[in-house]
Amino acid sequence: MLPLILALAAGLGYTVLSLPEQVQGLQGAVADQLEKSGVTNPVTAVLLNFRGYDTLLEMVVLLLALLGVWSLGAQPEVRTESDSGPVLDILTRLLVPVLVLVAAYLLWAGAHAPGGAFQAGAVLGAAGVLWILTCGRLQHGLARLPLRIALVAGVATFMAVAALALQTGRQLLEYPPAQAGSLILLIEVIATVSIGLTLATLFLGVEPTDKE
Amino acid sequence: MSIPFLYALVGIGLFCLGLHALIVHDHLLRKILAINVMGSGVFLVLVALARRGGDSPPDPVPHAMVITGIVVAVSATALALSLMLKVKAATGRAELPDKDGG
Amino acid sequence: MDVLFSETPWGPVLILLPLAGGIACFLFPASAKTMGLLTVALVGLVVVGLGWQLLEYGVYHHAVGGWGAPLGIDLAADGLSLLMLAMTALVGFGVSLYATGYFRPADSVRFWPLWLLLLGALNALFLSGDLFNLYVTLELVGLAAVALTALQGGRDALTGAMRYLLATLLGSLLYLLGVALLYHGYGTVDIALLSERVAPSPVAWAALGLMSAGLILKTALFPLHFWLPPAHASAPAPVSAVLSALVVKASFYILLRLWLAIFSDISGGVAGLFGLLGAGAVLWGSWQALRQTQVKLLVAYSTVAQIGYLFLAYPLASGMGVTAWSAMAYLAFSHALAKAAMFLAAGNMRQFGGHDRIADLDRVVQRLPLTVGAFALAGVSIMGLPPSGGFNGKWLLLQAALTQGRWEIVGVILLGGLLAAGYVFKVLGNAFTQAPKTHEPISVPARMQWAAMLLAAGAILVGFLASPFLALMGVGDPFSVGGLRP
Amino acid sequence: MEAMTTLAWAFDALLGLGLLWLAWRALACPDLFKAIVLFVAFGLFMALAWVRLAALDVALAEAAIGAGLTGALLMAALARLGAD
Repeated sequence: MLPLILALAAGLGYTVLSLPEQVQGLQGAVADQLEKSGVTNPVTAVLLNFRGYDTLLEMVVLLLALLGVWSLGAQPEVRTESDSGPVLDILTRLLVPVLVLVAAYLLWAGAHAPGGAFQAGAVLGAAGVLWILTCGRLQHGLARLPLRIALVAGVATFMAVAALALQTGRQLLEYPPAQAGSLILLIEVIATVSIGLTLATLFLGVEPTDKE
Repeated sequence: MSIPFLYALVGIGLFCLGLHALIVHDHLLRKILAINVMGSGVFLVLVALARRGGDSPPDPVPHAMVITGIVVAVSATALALSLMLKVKAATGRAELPDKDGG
Repeated sequence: MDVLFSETPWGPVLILLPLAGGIACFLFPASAKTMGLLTVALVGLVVVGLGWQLLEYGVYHHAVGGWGAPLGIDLAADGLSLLMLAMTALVGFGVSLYATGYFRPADSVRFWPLWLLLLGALNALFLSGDLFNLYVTLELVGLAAVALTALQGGRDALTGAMRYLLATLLGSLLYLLGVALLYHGYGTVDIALLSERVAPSPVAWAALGLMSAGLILKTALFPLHFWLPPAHASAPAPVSAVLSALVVKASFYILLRLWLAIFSDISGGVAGLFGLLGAGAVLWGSWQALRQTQVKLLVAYSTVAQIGYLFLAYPLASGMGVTAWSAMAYLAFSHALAKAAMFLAAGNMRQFGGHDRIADLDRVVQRLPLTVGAFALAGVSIMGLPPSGGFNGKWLLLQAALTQGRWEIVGVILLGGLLAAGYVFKVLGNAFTQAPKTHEPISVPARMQWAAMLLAAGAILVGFLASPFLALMGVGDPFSVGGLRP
Repeated sequence: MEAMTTLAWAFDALLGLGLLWLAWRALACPDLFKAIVLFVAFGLFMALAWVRLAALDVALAEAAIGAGLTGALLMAALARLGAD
């Protein structure tokens, strides 16, 4: 097996080195249209506008992973230390709000600086994971339907905006230029919450229920 | 050779390293790690080569693609880990049984 | 009416509708069955709308976001895409009808969201004209298919699903590395633009190799088929039907598109290699099918064999492109209907008898006449006997092979047909025998029997519809080199 | 200037080698717990590489998702593997 892999590595390495030194990507096209995209961070412009359709489907991937995990049913319990100790407890109480603040900052910054819905959602998800680890449970007060609505809200909003464009005679996901910025912000805010919740729920591994 | 090509070659190396581990290791957790390393390798190739052209701002399109890819990867990893635990519960081992025939 | 039809963006609706349906089923599990069936029926109507649009106005294009390639993502549909979408809608409807009777309520609420998201992902895949977008749809299809395989649990299904997941993820990564190289070589991931730009170069060759390898693994072409039989045989019956009929065709379709648009000019001996692997698949898959003792495994190995036929078109296309590709499209379409019917019929037999051991089928012909009839009709198409879609496809393929004097391919096609007859009759023969009863028979709802019958009848029916079929497929001239240009 | 470029080169070369070494150890070391720790370290090195490649958005996503959440998922799975 090893000789084959080494041959593959050599072949691919040679291919990479055969590429020209000069980049021939789309940075020019992105820069030209950036003004119309509604944001000034080019990566956010690509993610939420130029190639927003990829991002929409990617959020379906995330939802699908959650459906798949839930569909597999109960998993063995992780024995989280219930007596995690006051230090970790206090640390969590401090860290969770900080993480939520960081998420909010990343979300807000994403329009013009590095950051955006996925990074913010991931930080929010990390806060959720910490919460689960110390408090043990996520389920209190999370009944089935509200939780499910929160999980799909991001992708549903995205799809609604996409469909609305069709309704008004535009192409799928074509934002009216004047509203592009606010529509992107709307999608990102709701998507951040959904992504964070989905990631935390994925960590939990099973569908939370009201009953113990 | 410039910096972007250096990182692109590291990406190819990671891809091949992961591929090898995916094939030779039996433990499912190791296979899942291998898939993730392979993915990082592909992402590195995508972003590194977008840096060609020196100090001018890099091409943002591969960056967006890689962010999409990272989210896809974590989704697939979550599903794979859950499935692994189910396989362990059903067979007692976190490995795939030997292929039977065909 | 005309305005409504021509101006409705059928393509995006075809993607959004099942995704929205899947989300609705997830939110309201109590009415998942009704909403699911309704969504699938509506998807069928939308495909008709898109077909009408194609016939009237030619190739369909939709620039998502209004940007257009290369900055944005383009959706595109020609006759070949339409064929795949119609195949998906037909099989999808049959399977959905069947699923309303098949699943216990606890499984049903988990089946519908996953299945509708898979349907949306398949539609998105068949409509996409962008290589990276295709990667995302491939992952969607793969994850949904794996989750559905493991839906009812059980040792075989879980290990089958795990092996399937690893194979499909590896395939996606090989594909994605190819996409990365093409993007950095040619500055776009739009298929139509790439077809103009790609020239013979190390980057193009490496991309050809990586993407072909990844997609072949996902299509389960011999000898990379190892993951298919355990997954397809152990999944719930309606899921097996979807996997064999539609999911393997999705990666096959991407490979074909890449080939037609980008790789046919630079491929060298790859067409010959595909042909060789296809021949290997036909012979090995059929032989393995013949050796199986369980219906579902037999049907799964038959899929391995039937995928082989699709790859026999590659070496024949250099001389007689349109004939060979039409043969392939015909075979893909009729295999989808016939194989779905076979898996549904096998599911009925299993539900009825509590097992699917071929030797102990115990006179199912008297108790489940419709089911056995469906299996037999589907078998006619799989064997390639007239009149059936399978016959038309094989006939076209033979024509292409005979005209070019490719006797070895003629031999493989004929031998594969004989072996197929062997394994189909192996099941049918045992349907008449009496076996010791080990299990109290469980009745099978009529709609589950009719669903299998409808799909099998469809596979026969397309045999009579050669000229409209070929006319629809010809929209936009998909098999001319380049293909799908605006 | 010359010294700066050499220094940058050395840094990138070390980072690249570090990535390969961490990935190799994560995939080869017999202890699964160590393997996961090494994999998380690998994710953090990846984040550094993204910064070097002027991909700050990717670096943030990698640090939060690639190293952080994937690491947490892996650890939870390992704990559950041992739990029964």
